[in-house]
Amino acid sequence: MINVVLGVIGFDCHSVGNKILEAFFVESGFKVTNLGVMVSQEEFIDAAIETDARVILVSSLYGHGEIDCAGLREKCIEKGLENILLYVGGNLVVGKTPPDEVERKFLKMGYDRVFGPDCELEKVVELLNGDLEAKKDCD
Amino acid sequence: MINVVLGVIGFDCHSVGNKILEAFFVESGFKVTNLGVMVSQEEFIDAAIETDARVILVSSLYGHGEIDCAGLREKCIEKGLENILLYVGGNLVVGKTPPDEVERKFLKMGYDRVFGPDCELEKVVELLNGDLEAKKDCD
Amino acid sequence: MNSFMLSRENFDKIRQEILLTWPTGKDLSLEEGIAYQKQIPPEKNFAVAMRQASENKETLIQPRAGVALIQDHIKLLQYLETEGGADLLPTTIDAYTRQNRYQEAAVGIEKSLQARTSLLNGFPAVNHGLAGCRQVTEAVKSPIQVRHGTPDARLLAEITLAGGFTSYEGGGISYNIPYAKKVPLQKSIDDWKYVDRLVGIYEENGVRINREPFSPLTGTLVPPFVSHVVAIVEGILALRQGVKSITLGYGQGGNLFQDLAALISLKNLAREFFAREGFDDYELTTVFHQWMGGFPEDEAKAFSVISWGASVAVLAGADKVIVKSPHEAMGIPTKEANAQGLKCTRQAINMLRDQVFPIGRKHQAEIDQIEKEVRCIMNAIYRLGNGDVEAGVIAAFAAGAMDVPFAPSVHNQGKILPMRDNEGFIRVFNKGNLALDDEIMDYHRGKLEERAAAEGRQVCFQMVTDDIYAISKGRLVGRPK
Amino acid sequence: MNSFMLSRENFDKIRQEILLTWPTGKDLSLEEGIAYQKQIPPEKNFAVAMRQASENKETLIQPRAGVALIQDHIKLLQYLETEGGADLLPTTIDAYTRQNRYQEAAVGIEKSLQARTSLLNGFPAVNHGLAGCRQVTEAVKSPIQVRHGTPDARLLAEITLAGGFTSYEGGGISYNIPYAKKVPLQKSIDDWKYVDRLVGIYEENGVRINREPFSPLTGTLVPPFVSHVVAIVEGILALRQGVKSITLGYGQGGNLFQDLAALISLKNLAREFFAREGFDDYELTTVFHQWMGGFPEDEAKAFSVISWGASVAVLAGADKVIVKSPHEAMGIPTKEANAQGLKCTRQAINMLRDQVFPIGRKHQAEIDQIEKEVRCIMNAIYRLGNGDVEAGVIAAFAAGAMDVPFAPSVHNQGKILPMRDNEGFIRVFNKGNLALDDEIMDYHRGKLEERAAAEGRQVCFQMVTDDIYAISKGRLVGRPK
Ligand code: B12
Ligand code: B12
Repeated sequence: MINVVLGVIGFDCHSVGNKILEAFFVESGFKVTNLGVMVSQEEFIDAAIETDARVILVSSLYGHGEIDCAGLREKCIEKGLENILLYVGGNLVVGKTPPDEVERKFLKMGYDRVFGPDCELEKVVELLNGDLEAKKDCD
Repeated sequence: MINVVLGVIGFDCHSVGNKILEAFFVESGFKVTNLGVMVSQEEFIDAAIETDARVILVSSLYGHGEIDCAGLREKCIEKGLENILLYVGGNLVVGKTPPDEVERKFLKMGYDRVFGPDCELEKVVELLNGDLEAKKDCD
Repeated sequence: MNSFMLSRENFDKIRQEILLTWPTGKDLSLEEGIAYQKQIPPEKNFAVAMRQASENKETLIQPRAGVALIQDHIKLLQYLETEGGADLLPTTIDAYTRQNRYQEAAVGIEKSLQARTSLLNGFPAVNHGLAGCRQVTEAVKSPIQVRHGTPDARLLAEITLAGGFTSYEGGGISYNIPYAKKVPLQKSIDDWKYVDRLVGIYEENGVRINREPFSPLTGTLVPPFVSHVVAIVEGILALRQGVKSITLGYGQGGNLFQDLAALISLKNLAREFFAREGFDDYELTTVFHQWMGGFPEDEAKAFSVISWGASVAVLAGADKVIVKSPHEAMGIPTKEANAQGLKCTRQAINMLRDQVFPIGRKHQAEIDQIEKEVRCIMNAIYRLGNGDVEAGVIAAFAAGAMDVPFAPSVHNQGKILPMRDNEGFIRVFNKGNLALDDEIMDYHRGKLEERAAAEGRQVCFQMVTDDIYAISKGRLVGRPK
Repeated sequence: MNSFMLSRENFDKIRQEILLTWPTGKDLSLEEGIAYQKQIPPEKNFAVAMRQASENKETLIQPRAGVALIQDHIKLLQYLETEGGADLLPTTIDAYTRQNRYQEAAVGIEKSLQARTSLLNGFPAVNHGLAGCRQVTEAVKSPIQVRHGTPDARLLAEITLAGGFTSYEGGGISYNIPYAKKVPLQKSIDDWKYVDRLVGIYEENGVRINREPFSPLTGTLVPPFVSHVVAIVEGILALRQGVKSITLGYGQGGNLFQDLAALISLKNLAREFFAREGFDDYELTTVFHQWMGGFPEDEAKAFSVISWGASVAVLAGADKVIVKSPHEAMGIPTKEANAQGLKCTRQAINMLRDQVFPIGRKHQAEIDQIEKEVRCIMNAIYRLGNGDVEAGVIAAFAAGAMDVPFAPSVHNQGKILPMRDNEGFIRVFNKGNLALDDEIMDYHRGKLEERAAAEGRQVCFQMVTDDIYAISKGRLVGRPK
């Protein structure tokens, strides 16, 4: 079973989507470590190391995503998580913004995939399985 | 008392605004000849000649204003109504259109003043009195 | 066959003349039209859709839409179907065609080609003819209806029904009084007999065409009993010609409780009078029109009016709702604005469809009131017609016993003055010669006095004007500033 | 002075510490704050506005809004006041400030200056300090309120009340359970005692500040009795500290009749329990929140949700409605989108304000049901607290006798699973340890079985998920596809 770490970053308290994501990823066959809301970058990384996770699923709903999410990739590398996938999703920036603009921003920060609040979870899991497969080949 | 001719041009059946305009202009001290809805250019001109009107108030609500209103100025001149004021108002063209664009079109057709459906009738009467005053000076 | 039915002989005689009034009529074959209709699948039949909506307690949504050119019209309808999610499609006919001015419509088509945009306020179906209509009806997946406002709609009916439309709006009263100035009522009623008979002939040949009288009339402060009387009379006239699928309507008045009462009473009353006329074999469904009077210009406010109309439609259990757009106050909507109206409506319907409105005692009283009013006018109609509803309704309009507010027709007395009461119910301020009894008028007057007292002014004509502007200025009751 | 009231001595002790937690607190003077508040004219006082709305049976409208920089925030509020026509203004506080992370807020201000746009999701009032707050409150004409979500809101309260805000949202439960993860309930309740006492001190010095517990909680399928219990308990806790102007709220559930029943029962219940606690000298008003759960992304659909919320607010007679924008699903609204939400709401309110909803027998039954549920939980709270509501509510949360669905706090059991019944009423599927008696649960279960039967599936967890997404996907009840 593949380990994933899930949580809502920063000082964000939006818990409803988090509970749904947990239920969905469990049902899709992943072993989910759900850190809940208000998770710091350090907590994400520690949990990923501890559980030997292949991907971190970061949520940010409340608008501070741009500030809170910056630097996670660098910190992962620092801590030796060179190969980990970083997925991020939610209402990532303040204000209604074209999705491709948001995507560009977060790809540049080092996230592998960027999702809006309207993403279909089935599709996410499909992409994730593909990405995990591709990573395997790299290993 | 100043005579005005009022009506809805073409094959337009919108009668509510017409009834309100009649009531308002009567109350504002004009002698109103209301031709009602579905009035042809000829009927407007005949009524204006008959009543020695100083202004024709043309309504068009249904969208065919561009077609129906064209040529009224020329016909007025033809029939010797060189000095008559032509006011037009309503939903003059098909589709939501910037008011200044509509105004330009109808000024070009020879109308003296062009009004949208949102016009304040008090203002219209004010403008009319001003225009009538100015015309007097020209006479 | 009942004694009121237009004979086939007369029908054929009229038909020959009518088809010659514009070149596109010349080669029409009724048999070919029926054969063509027979191969239209049931999921595209309007009558079937309405019946199913009623059975499944669904509220279908339908926009208004029509532009000058065939290809543009098709694109528009397809957009409303896919992007807008319309259940039912319209083809709104332009105002020249409505007045049988096909020559002017031809000019409009020409100018639209030049301007690369529609200069007509609808689709000139007669000019486009049978082939043009079939292009349209074949290009869409949903049932599609002709919506117009045509006192003499005989040629239009011949062409569009043979052209694959499966529903036809209008009637001899509702497409005359609000839409014409000088057409005698007897003339439009006779012409609509022809249309209804045409539908009857399709019916007898196995093709069910839906018919929908136009209930909102002038769309402006029409008390429920006024539009109900027109709907019921036109229903009877249609049934007499063999029509079987009838959709009666009501245009939103604005007060939730009056609107609920209106839609509930409409079905009861129609059944009552249809039975009185000896009819029991028909499919009766209902349509609710979102606010038909002046709209607010601001689009956010317009959305509010649209959503509220949708909410009432579904709470009242209408089988279909006719949808407005956020452009309503300004002009014929773009396809995008039209789709926005549909989406806003769909959301409201889906949020409310499961909610059951319990009809309490106060609601029932309002239903009873409307029923009383309608019976009062209908009785006058029967009296004036010596028992016949057709003769009676013509006499009633002539005498003002039946009267539509703010209508353009000279054959309507136009003495009735409606007005909102303190809760926004549309009542009668001045009955003119309306055949309403004193008890009813006392009730209305009492309600209006409540409002006058609340506003600290006398019941007066200014209130009527204020009420006409009210919704567009962002209220329901036109209070003094 | 009652026995629960925080003594002035303790208050002053806490105050000294609190003011030192960020430089802007250092020189605050309570006396100067009171003096400043005294010269604010009554038409800018929130408590006065709420009382008058209640007396005049008006429904006031208020947006949410807050950006990082003072000048931008002022422009935003002025726009909502003039263009949007808001009756009441907010200042929504950013999420760093809510967690007392003033350092992070400072970074957010810095980055916002660089980016020339707000990177914060609200106005960092503590960082901007007294002078910044006064700039804001002096720049607007309407009463203005602090809206946030802060478990420890003591410094924020000191600064903003001295800064001229006349209403303060929140409470020790409602700003903890949905907004925090690890803050113990006793801690947040204690910290809010300070806030309420601060308001009480202003009150005793002749300045009435309005207090509004945050009722929607997680905004997601919260049954009325759950939010009512929190509202009532926080009302009592506020009254104990000398607060006199209290606005209790309710977040739209979606079913018209449940929402009406909820708002009607809320006032009755609050009066009942306030009396039980010995309070009779207070001003009680109500607020209705337009749909607080996931919104549809499409703006036309969002308008429909907004309008529907406004309609219910006014039919239910709420004194104020909190307004959403068509951008809700996507991000913090632009000022234009925010104003659109206000206009849409205003139109609905004005169209419906004159309409009187008659409360029939079925409505009364739903009111009775909610009252029964609230009394059931409240009795458990009193029992667990040995008669004291504060101790009781903390114990009840610990035991799960009181439980909020989908909340992030570890001090909430989160075992309750709400679900919609067949008509869209929010019921309880899994009560966890909630102190609801069997009769109540049988009623809920029966209602849910009706839905299960209608959908041809068992009552199951999937229904909860479906219901969470429902409104955003354009329905009320999350039916299977
Ligand atoms: C009620 C109504 C109807 C009723 C009319 C009943 C009747 N007999 O009066 C019915 C349902 C029958 C109807 C029919 C049609 N209608 Co219509 N109707 C309306 C509606 C909703 C309100 C009109 C109204 O009564 N307003 C209240 C009065 C008081 O305001 P008013 O008419 O605007 O008049 C005021 C001002 O315009 C101004 N004014 C008017 N004329 C003049 C002239 C001067 C000189 C001045 C100074 C001022 C002035 O002062 C008036 C008084 O305040 C409008 C949209 C809206 N406004 O919300 C559409 C609207 C006018 N209709 C429209 C159309 C297209 C039609 C139809 C062709 C059907 C169709 N294709 O949809 C048919 C017309 C057929 C025909 N032969 O004319 C369109 C016109 C589109 C455009 N211009 O692009 C509109 C704008 C709706 C829309 N957005 O599509 N309609
Ligand atoms: C309910 C709600 C609240 C509740 C939350 C209760 C709770 N504890 O959960 C309350 C009222 C408390 C609240 C508070 C606030 N909220 Co709020 N809230 C919402 C709302 C209406 C719904 C959120 C929700 O539950 N949706 C349902 C769930 C199922 O969907 P979801 O959360 O989007 O999650 C899904 C997807 O995003 C996606 N997803 C999420 N993360 C990830 C990660 C990955 C890797 C993937 C693949 C997918 C994915 O999958 C999830 C499941 O389908 C949204 C707006 C909306 N969506 O309509 C605003 C919204 C998220 N809130 C917002 C804000 C700003 C706040 C506040 C800061 C207050 C404020 N300034 O207005 C505070 C937050 C304080 C804090 N410390 O965090 C903003 C964010 C603005 C922005 N990004 O520009 C929103 C968008 C509203 C708005 N338009 O202003 N909120």
